[in-house]
Amino acid sequence: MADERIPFATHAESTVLGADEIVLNMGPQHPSTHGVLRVKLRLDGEKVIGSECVIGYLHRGVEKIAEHRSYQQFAPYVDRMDYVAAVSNGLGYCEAVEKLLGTEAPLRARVIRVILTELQRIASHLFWLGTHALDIGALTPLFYCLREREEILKIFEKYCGARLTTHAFRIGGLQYEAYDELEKDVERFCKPFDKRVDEYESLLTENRIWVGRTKGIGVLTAKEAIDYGASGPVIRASGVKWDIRKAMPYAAYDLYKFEIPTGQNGDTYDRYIVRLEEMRQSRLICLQAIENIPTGPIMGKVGKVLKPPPGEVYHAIEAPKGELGYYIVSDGTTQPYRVRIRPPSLINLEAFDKMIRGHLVADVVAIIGTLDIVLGEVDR
Amino acid sequence: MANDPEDKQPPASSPSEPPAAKPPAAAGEPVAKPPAAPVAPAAKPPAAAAPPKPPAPPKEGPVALENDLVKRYREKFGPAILEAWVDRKQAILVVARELLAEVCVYSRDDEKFDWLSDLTAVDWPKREKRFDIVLNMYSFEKNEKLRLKVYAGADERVPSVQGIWATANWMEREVYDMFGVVFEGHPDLKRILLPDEWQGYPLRKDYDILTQDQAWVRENLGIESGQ
Amino acid sequence: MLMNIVHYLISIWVPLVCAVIIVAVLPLVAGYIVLMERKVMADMQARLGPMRVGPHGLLQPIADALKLLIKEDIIPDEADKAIFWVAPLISVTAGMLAMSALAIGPWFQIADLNVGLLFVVGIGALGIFGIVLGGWASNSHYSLLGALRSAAQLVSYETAAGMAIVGALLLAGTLSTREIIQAQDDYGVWFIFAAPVGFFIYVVASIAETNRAPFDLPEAESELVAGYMTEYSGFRWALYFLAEYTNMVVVASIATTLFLGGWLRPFAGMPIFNFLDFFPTLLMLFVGAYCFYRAPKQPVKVQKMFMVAVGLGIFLVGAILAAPLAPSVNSMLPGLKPGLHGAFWFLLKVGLYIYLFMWLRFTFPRYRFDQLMRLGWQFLIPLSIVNVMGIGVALVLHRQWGWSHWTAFPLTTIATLAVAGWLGWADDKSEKEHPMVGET
Amino acid sequence: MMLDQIVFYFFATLAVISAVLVVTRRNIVQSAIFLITALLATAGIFLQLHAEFLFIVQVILYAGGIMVLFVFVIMLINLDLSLHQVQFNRQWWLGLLLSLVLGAQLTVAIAVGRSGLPMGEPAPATMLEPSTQLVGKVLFTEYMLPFEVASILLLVAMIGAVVMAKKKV
Repeated sequence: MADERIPFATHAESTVLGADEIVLNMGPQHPSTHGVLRVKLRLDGEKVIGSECVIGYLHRGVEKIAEHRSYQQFAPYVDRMDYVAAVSNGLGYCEAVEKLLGTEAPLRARVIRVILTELQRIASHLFWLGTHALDIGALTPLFYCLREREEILKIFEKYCGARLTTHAFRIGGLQYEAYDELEKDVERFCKPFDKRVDEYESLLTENRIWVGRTKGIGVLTAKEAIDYGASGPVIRASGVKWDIRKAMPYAAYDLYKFEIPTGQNGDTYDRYIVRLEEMRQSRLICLQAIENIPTGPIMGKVGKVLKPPPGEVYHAIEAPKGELGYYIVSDGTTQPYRVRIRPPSLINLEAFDKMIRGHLVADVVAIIGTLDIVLGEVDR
Repeated sequence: MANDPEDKQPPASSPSEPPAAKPPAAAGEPVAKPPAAPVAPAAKPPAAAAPPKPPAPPKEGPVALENDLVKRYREKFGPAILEAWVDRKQAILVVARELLAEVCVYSRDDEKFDWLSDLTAVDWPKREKRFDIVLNMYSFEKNEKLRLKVYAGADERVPSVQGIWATANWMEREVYDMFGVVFEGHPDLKRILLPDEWQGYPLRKDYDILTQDQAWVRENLGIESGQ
Repeated sequence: MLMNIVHYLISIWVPLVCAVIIVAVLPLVAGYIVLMERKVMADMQARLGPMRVGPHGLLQPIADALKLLIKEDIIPDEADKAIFWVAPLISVTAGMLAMSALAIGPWFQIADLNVGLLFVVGIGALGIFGIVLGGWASNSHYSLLGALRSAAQLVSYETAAGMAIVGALLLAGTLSTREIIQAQDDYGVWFIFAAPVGFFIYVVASIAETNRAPFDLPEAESELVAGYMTEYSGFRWALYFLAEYTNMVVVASIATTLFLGGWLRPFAGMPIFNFLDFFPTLLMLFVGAYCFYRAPKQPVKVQKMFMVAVGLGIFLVGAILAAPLAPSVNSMLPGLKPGLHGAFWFLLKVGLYIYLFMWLRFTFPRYRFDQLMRLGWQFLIPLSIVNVMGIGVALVLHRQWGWSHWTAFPLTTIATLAVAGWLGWADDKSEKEHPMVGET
Repeated sequence: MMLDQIVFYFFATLAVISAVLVVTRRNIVQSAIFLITALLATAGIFLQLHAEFLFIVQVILYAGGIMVLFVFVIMLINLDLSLHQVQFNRQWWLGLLLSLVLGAQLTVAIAVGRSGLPMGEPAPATMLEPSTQLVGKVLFTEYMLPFEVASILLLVAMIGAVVMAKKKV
């Protein structure tokens, strides 16, 4: 009998229960990481002690490609970053280059841009609500949300032929004139949409289990949110009343009245309420916009070959996920010298490690859902 | 619009001098460009059309952004503020590399720029101090934006601002990953997007778009990367 | 001579035949419950559900079963092969064994055990081993976590379910299933009205016990991928699935026997409600007619014929159910009516109970594990104990002090509900003071 | 009667074999399973004697309660460590000797005492009437005191366990 008696194994880090600390690998292939995010969770039993996010699985080197494409050629790449909200990516990029050129799109183009971007915000929030509720176990909201989102994608398809990566805008204005029944379609979608959001609320907001699973989970105070550079619904849920559409209006946002919903204690429940309210506000903007879409040209005086004078610009817009910024440096040639894209999902994800400390594994999934990250944008 | 050769040169031609020439507004235009720019003439926006003059003599750009913000910075830091100019209505301050941390602390506490929106880098291989480290920050109170720039050589270490804004942590890791700029005092400076053992820094201008770390690809993915 | 042969036959063969029927029919029933669940889920989510295999997806369960049989059966290499093989078997046998003491109709019962209900609950508890050993044997983090969670959940909710059953047994006074239903017949009122709190606790505890709906933590898809079932595939996985649905049927039958009056027709005692006897045949006729209405709409000719066949089959069942109503037949075979109608009513109630399971599954998100345990230990178990005491007091009031039914039981129910309210409030307050979750 | 004989011997051998296997298995989880089968086999014998209440108590108590605890604990503590450590120490021959002595004493006691022991004629199995009500009545009438003492003892044990666990967490 091999008498190999080994000393009692040394524990890496003996925890409260004395049992070994488990490192749970929520791998890149996991039903609820909204894409290829890998999280190494250090668990003590069920409680999370620490975590480390490993990203980069979807890194396509968009910024390197930008340096070898002309300004117009790079526009479609921008849609592939946050593939759930392609229209607002395009808006950000086109406006940044227009600022670089020192021109501005005509009013009619700017109004149509606002309509399509707000519809895209509603679609992105619907997609978020569906998958977030699915992660926490409610199976039904997903199908209601996707039913509404389908209407919006139909409008995009009628307008520019594509549903997801739309490349709807051009630098200097719009490529396509608004098709005739655009107003009617948008109105047909927006009119009943308020009642639809009430439907989701009736399913979830007062639901004891939903409140139990989201209240007090993943708390981010206002100070921490600012320190971690969170933006969009994440920072507004923590109580910071800041929205780029109001603070530094771009496109035609200054023409419309809408509120900025904010939460109090920055937990998963507040972020849920803020995003629901944002959907209602976007609906109001759309309704105001389609009342009078001004007539006039849809394309500014921008030549075929764009050679912006050397210099740099940083232009940020309020994407559904947060502040989406473009820092473009031009050296006077037709190709941008450097394009840096500020990804709201990646920056919001930085607060993830602090938010999940002390929570259980089930909450980690809820917190990933509430940050509303899209890995295409995180990895670029 | 002939491809103005001189236009091509300025960034390369003034390695020694700080690239003051690069800022187009060097044409001495008045700072406040009319906000609703008149419909620019065909393809030739007036403001920045004038080909930039040969490198402007004085150290900070001729459009000395002399509003009170810059004055306060000058009193506080004096020579450390190398330049200040406006580009497309956005204020830009160039700061000495060594004092970046102090300037940032000052900006956050006194100037209320409490929200660092972005930290990135631009590679100018021809220049002696090769990298621009660019910090875009925003003040909720004053609803204002400011851009701090630092010039860093290829192997110079830039002080990390991770202590001032926690958000800089991953952004600095990305700049290190893409450019190879080492940030002094960063808790765990390692690659964020590329695999840890990857050789080479992709966003440098001398890293051609087709090159790949052949060794890593062959070893980990086991394929001859048939580029 | 003839009688003792018949006696002998009944004593030996009838249970055997019933057992064979149960073991054979249960997988089919489980399959069709799965189909019903998917159709109901689809209906609640504004979509159609399986429509492709057979008309309206009626052949879907057969297709699923076939697929699972053919699918490759992978055993993880370091897994403990013997236990890996045995675990699903334990679960399924526990589920099917528990069916033996239950009476589908007055005729259809395998063994009228004296300890009937206790036997069912006890054997049901053995199902835990199947899950726990399965999680352990597949030798992976996820399965282990899932197995531990489900073990803790089952053990704690069994207590609550047990006490809820005790509450109803106090009223019945016996453990044998047949006598319980007889007691409800004598009382004239189902135990759900006498012990509603008991029924509510039993519903919640039974959902938790079969790992379903808001309590389906062990195989919570999003966190632990598939809990203890992660490493299972093919037929072995199907066994676990069969065990879950068998447990669901068992739990539904216990609830029907105990609280919903087993095979008794609603308002069994009152003659004025005798028209309810026609309900089974009417229901069958209606469903048959619907099948015929849908038949021509089927795309493929074969599906049309299949739909017609299904319609005819349902009409046949309707006719059989109508038979005992005819006076002539009734006189010849007196036992026919309770047997057939009893079975129909029992299965109808079981079906409605399972529909309640499904309904909850599609509307509620999932509980977190610590919330689930807190609900179990701090709310359900104390409440069920108080409920037992309440019913005890009601019985004493009724039997010793002569209070009538209508005063004793409602009074104690209200008292129990008051305690429930207080417990819920205390539970919320304690949760606020020191939440389970937060900075460690 | 033949059927009874077969069923009895089946359960008896099953119980003995699994009891032996419990001790000899190297993998602790397998030995736990064999312990469960041994308990269920004895429960089977109770059932065969129409002692239904005893049967179900045995199943619920031992198999459903205590063994679940065993399996639960087996899972929690990290097992692959104990596998490396040597299971069998060298005094196994002393154990064998002792068990033989014990066996010898038992056989002698039975052989000698057979006449003296007041063993009555075993009651035929079919004659026993259902025992649940009987057990219930007796438990709460004649044996009231021991029942109360036992329940208090269990209560004390439970509270003790909770107190000890509280300190840990």
